[in-house]
Amino acid sequence: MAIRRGRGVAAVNYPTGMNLGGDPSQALVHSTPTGNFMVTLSSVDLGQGLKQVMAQICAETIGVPTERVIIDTADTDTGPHCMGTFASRGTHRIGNAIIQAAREARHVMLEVAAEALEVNATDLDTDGEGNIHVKGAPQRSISIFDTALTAHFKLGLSISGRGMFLVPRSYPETETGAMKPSTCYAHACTVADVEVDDETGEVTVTSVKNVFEIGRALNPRMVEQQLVGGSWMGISHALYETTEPYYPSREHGGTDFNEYLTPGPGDLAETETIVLERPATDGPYGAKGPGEMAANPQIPAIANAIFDAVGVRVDTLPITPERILRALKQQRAAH
Amino acid sequence: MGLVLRSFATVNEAGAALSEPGARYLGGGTLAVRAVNEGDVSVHSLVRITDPQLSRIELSEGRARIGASVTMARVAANPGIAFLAPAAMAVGGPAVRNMATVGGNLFAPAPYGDFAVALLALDAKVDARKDMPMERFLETRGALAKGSIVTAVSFALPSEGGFRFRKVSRVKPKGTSVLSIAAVIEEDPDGTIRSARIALGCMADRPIRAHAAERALVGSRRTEQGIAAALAVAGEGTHPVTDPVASAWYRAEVLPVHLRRLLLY
Amino acid sequence: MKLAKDYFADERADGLHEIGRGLPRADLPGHVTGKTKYFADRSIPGMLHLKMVRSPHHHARIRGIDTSEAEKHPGVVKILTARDVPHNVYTILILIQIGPEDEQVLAEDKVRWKGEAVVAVVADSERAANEAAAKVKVDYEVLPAVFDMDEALKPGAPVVNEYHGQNYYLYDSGECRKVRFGDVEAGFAEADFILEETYRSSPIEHAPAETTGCVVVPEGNDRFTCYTNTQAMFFTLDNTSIILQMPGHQLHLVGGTVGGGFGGKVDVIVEPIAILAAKLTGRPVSFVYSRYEEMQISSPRAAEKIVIKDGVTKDGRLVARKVTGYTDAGAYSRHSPYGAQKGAAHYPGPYTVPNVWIDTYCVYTNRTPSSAMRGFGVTIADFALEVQMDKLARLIAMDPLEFRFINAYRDGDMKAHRQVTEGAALIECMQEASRAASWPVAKRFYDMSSRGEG
Amino acid sequence: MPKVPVQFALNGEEKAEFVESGTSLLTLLRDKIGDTSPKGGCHQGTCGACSVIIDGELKLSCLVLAETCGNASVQTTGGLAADGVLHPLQRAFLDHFAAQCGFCTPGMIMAAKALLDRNPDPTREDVVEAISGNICRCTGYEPIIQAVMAAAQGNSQRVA
Repeated sequence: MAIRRGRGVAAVNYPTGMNLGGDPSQALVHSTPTGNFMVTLSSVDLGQGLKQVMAQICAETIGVPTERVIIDTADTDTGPHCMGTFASRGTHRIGNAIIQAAREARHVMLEVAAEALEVNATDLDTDGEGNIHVKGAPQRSISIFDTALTAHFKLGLSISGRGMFLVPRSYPETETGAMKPSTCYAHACTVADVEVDDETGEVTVTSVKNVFEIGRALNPRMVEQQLVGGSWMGISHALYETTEPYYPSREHGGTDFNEYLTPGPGDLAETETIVLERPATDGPYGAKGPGEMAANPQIPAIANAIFDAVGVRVDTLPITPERILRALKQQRAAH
Repeated sequence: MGLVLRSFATVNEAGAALSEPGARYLGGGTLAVRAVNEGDVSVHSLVRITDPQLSRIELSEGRARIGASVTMARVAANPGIAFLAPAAMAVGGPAVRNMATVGGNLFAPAPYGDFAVALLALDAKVDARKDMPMERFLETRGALAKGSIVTAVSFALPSEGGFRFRKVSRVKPKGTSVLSIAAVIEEDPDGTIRSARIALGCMADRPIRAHAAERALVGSRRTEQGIAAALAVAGEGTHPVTDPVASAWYRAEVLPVHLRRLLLY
Repeated sequence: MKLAKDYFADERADGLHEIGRGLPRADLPGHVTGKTKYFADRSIPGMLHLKMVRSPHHHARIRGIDTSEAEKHPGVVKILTARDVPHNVYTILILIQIGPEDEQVLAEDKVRWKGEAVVAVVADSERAANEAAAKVKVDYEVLPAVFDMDEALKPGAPVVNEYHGQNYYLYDSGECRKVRFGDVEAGFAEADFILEETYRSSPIEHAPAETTGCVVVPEGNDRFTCYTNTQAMFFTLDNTSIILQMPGHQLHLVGGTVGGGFGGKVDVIVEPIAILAAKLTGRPVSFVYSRYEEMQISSPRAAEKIVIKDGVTKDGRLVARKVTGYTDAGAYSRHSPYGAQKGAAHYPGPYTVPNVWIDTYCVYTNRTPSSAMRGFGVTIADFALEVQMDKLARLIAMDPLEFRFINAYRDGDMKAHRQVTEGAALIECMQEASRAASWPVAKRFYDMSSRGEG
Repeated sequence: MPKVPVQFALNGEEKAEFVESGTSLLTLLRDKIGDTSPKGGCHQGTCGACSVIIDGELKLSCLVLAETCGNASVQTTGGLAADGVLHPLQRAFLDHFAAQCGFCTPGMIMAAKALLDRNPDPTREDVVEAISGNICRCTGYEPIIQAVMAAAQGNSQRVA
C-alpha cells in the first residue's frame, strides 16, 4: 500500500445576489414606546443566522445595542416583500433595505430628541449604548427610552422607517451577452492537502486552508460558522455527493443518509479560515454574500491535489475512489 | 386496516401470531419500524417477544450463545466476547447499536449485516425451529418457514487473536459497508495456518464464505508470499452488489487489497 | 478564524459599535433547548395527511386514472387529480416573466420523470393515506426515455417536454445564452498552446436536516394559513395564487425558521397542493416530504457538462477561452434556465481574458427536475475552470498559483460580459493563501494589487 | 381501533397517555405530549434528529414504538435545562456557535449527553464516535465536537 500526498490550489469569485438583479427586498422598522426597535420582514432564516445579522445592522444604523432590536419574520400578513433567501442575497439585499428603514427611523428619533433637548437634530449623535447626546457635550443627553416615550406620548410621532432595496434587472444583450450579473463579488482561494491510497483510490483531505474575501465580516463568529460549514460541504461535493451515482443511469440513487454520502465527523480536514475585507461600495457596511462561495474553491483544489498526489485526473464529480482507481489502472496500463 | 403491536411472553405464542398474513417480527425496530414508517402497508402487525432469555449472552465451555434480542451495544460491552466488539461497533451509530439486535442483523440485506459476516466467519449455529449452520441459514433466510423464529446464535470461541474483522466504508466513523471481511485463522505455533474461515459482506446479496481463499491459506503463512494465492482467488464465487456506495466492479477490485490488509496487519 | 485586517484597511471604517462584533446568536438558546419552532412543531387537532402517488416510469402517457377503490378506503377524505387544480400547468419563474409554463402540478396526460406527482391522497392518518395510495390505479403507456444530455440534443431524440417542443430551453438569444468578446479564433491563433477538456458532474441533493413541507390551516374566513419552510415566502404565495387561481389576500404564509435550505426550498411544490386540499376538505392538511422524497423527488443541483477550450501563451497569459456549458434540467425548467445562464457571465472566471466565446445550454431529460442549489451555475463551473487552470499551468510548466496571479482580474479590467471590474480582491486572497500554506511565489506577485498597483 | 395505555416518565415527570397501537415514541412526544424537541428528520433511523435517552441508553424515537416504553424513563433535550438553567452541554453549544439551522441540535445534544453520562472525560475520538449517528448539514461538525469536548472539560469557554 502506498499513501501518496498531494497539494492543490484553486481561486474563485462569486457574484452577490440574484443573477442579473431584479430581486427586491423591503423592511419596516418601528420603535416601541420604550425605545426598542422592531424590524418587520418576510425574509427567511435558513439557519445561517439572518435574524442575528439583521439585528446588528439595524442596531448599528439606529445607534442602539443589538439586544434592543427584535427581528419579526416571516409572516406575509405583516412582513413586506422579500424575494427570498437564496443566491447569497440575504445579507446584501435585506441588509440594505434595513439600513434605509433604520436611517429613516433614526432621523425621526433624533428630531424627537432635538425637541426634548432644545437643540438642532444635526447636532445630535448616539453613543451606541442607548443614549442621544449633543456632539461635543456628552452631558447634554437623553436616553432613547425617554426619547421614545416622548415621541409616543407627548409628540404623537412614530419613530419608524421604510426600507427598500432593488438592484435593477439587467437583460443580457442577445448577440454579445453584455449584461450586469451582479454589483459586487466575493473572492476565495483554497489550498488543499490530500492523501490518496493508490490501491483503493480512497482520498483523505488532511487540510484545507481557506482564504475568503467577503466585503465585511458583520459578525465574525457567524462568518466563521458559515465558512467552516461551507468548506465541509465543498469537500463533500468534491468526493462524496450525488443522488445518481451512476449518472446518467437513473439506477441506485440513495434514499437515506446511509446511502447519500457526506463526510462524517471522523472525516474532517484540518480547516484554517482567513478572512479579508474589501468593502463593497453598495454593501451594507460593505458586506458581500459569501454563503454560496464558501463551498466552491475546495472542490477544484482537492481535484488538483489528487492529481498532484497520484498523477491522474478525474474530471467528473464526485471524485469517488472508484473513479480514481479506474484512472490509476489506466495509468498503469499505459506505462 | 392499520397496524398493531402484539407482545408475547414466549417464542411459541409468538410463532402462531407470526404465521398470520401481514405479520412481521419486531426486534430492535431498525428494520421493521423503518419499513412501516416508510409506508410499507403490507405490514399489519408487529410481533415481539418479551422473554428475557432472548436477551442473554451465555459463555460456557469455550462456546458463546447470544440471544437474538441482544443488541449490538450489549455485544460490544461484554468482556467475554471482546473480540467481537469491533464487529458489533461496525453497526450503525450509538443509538442504532442500542436498538439493533443480533437476530435482526442476520436478516439485514447487503450492504447491511456486518455482524452477520462476523458470525459467518465464526461458523455460528443459528437456533431457530431447528438449528442451522450460518452458511445454510443465510442461503435460505428469505424462505424460512412462516412463524419460524431465530432465538439465538452460538459459536465456539476462537483462539486468542484468531478472529479478524475489517469493515470498509466511505464515511467515518459510521458508514455503510463498501465491504466487510471477517476471518477466523487458526495457526500452528510455527505460524503455519491450520484452518481458515473467511466471510465477506457486500460480495453477494448476503454474507458469503470465501472458500477458495480459505483453502489457499491452509498450510501457508501470513506473509506477503504466503497469502498471495489466497488473494488471487479471493473473488471466486462472489457476486458483489452495486449500490449507491460502490459498484460491483469496485468491490471486486478492492477485495484482495483489503483481505491482504486484514491478514497481514 | 483569522481576520486579516491589514488588507484594504484604508477602504474600511473599523471600530463600529455593533458591526464587526461576534455577538451571540439570539436564536441559539432556542436551538439548544429544543424550543425553536419549525413549521411542523405545531399540534393541530383534526389534521389530515397528504401522500402523493408518483410515477413509476421515467416517461409514459397516462391512459387513465382510477381512484374508485382508494376513495372507499377507510380514513380517506379526499383524492386530488389534475382536474382539481385550477391552473395545473405552471412554472415558478413566470413571476419574473421567464416562461413558458411547462410543468403540471399533478400529471394529467403524461409523466416525464420517475417520481412525478400524479394523484394526491388526503386521509386522516399517514397510514390510511399510504394504504389508499396503494389502491390508486394508473394506466400507463410507457414511452422511450432519454437520460443523457448528448442523446437528448440529437435529432430524433424523444421529446421530453412538449411545452418546449425541443429538448433545450429557448432563450431570446436562441438555443443558448451567448457571450462574445474579442475574437476567440484570433486568440487561439496567437496562443502557444491550446487545451480542450471536458468536465462533468452528476446531480447533488441539498439534504437539509429538515425535509420540505408545510401545514395548512383553514381560518374559516376563506383565508388559509400555511406554515411552511419555504426559502421565499412571496415566491410561494404568488405562485400558489396563480396555480390555485386564488386571490393573494386569501393566502397567509408563516415561516422564516427553516431547518436548512441550501436552495432546496426555493421551489414551490408542497404548498399549492396542500392549500388546495385544505380548501376542498375544510380541514388542516400536512404535506411533508419523507426522507426518500427529499433525496430523490425534490430538485437536486443539476448535473453539468462543461467543455473548455483555452489558448495560453508560453509566458502564462490566457489569451482565448471558449466554453460550452450544458445544464441537465431534468424534465422541467424550475430554476434551471436561470442557473444555466448564470454560468455565461461566470465562465471567464476571476481572470481577465481578452477573447471569450461562451454558449450555455439548458437541456431537458427524463429525470427529476433540477433546480436551485447553493451556488448553482457557478459551483460546478468553478470546479471545471480551476482544474483547467491547473492543467494549463502544468502544460506551460508554470507554478499553478503564479499562473493565476498573472491572469487575475484587477480593478478597471473589462470583463467579457462588458462590465468594468471593481472591488476585486482575488490577488490578495492568493497572497494570503500563499503565506498561510507556505506556498511561495515570486516577489513580484506579493507586490501586486487588485487595485492595479504593482 | 382501541387505544393502548402507556405510562412513563418524561424528563422525570410522570406521563400517562393512550396511543394507537404502532405509534412511534417520536409521534407520542411531539403530537400528543407537545415536547417537540426531538425532530423527525428521516423516520428511517439514519439522521439521529429524533434521538432521546431511554433508561440511560441513546435511542431513535422514530423507531421505538410508544407502547414498548411502559415504565421507562425518557429524557429529551426539551427537559434538559433545570429551572431555566442551561445544562453544560447546552451552554457549550451556545459558546461554540455549534448550531446553525438548529434542527439536528436537540438530537446531537442527546447523543453527547449519552456519552458524557458514562464517560465524563472523553477523547476526541470518543466524541466523534458518540455523534456519528447524527447528521448535521450546516456546521461541518467541528464546532459540535469542540462544544462537547469543552462541556466535558467543564470549560465551556471558547478554546483560543
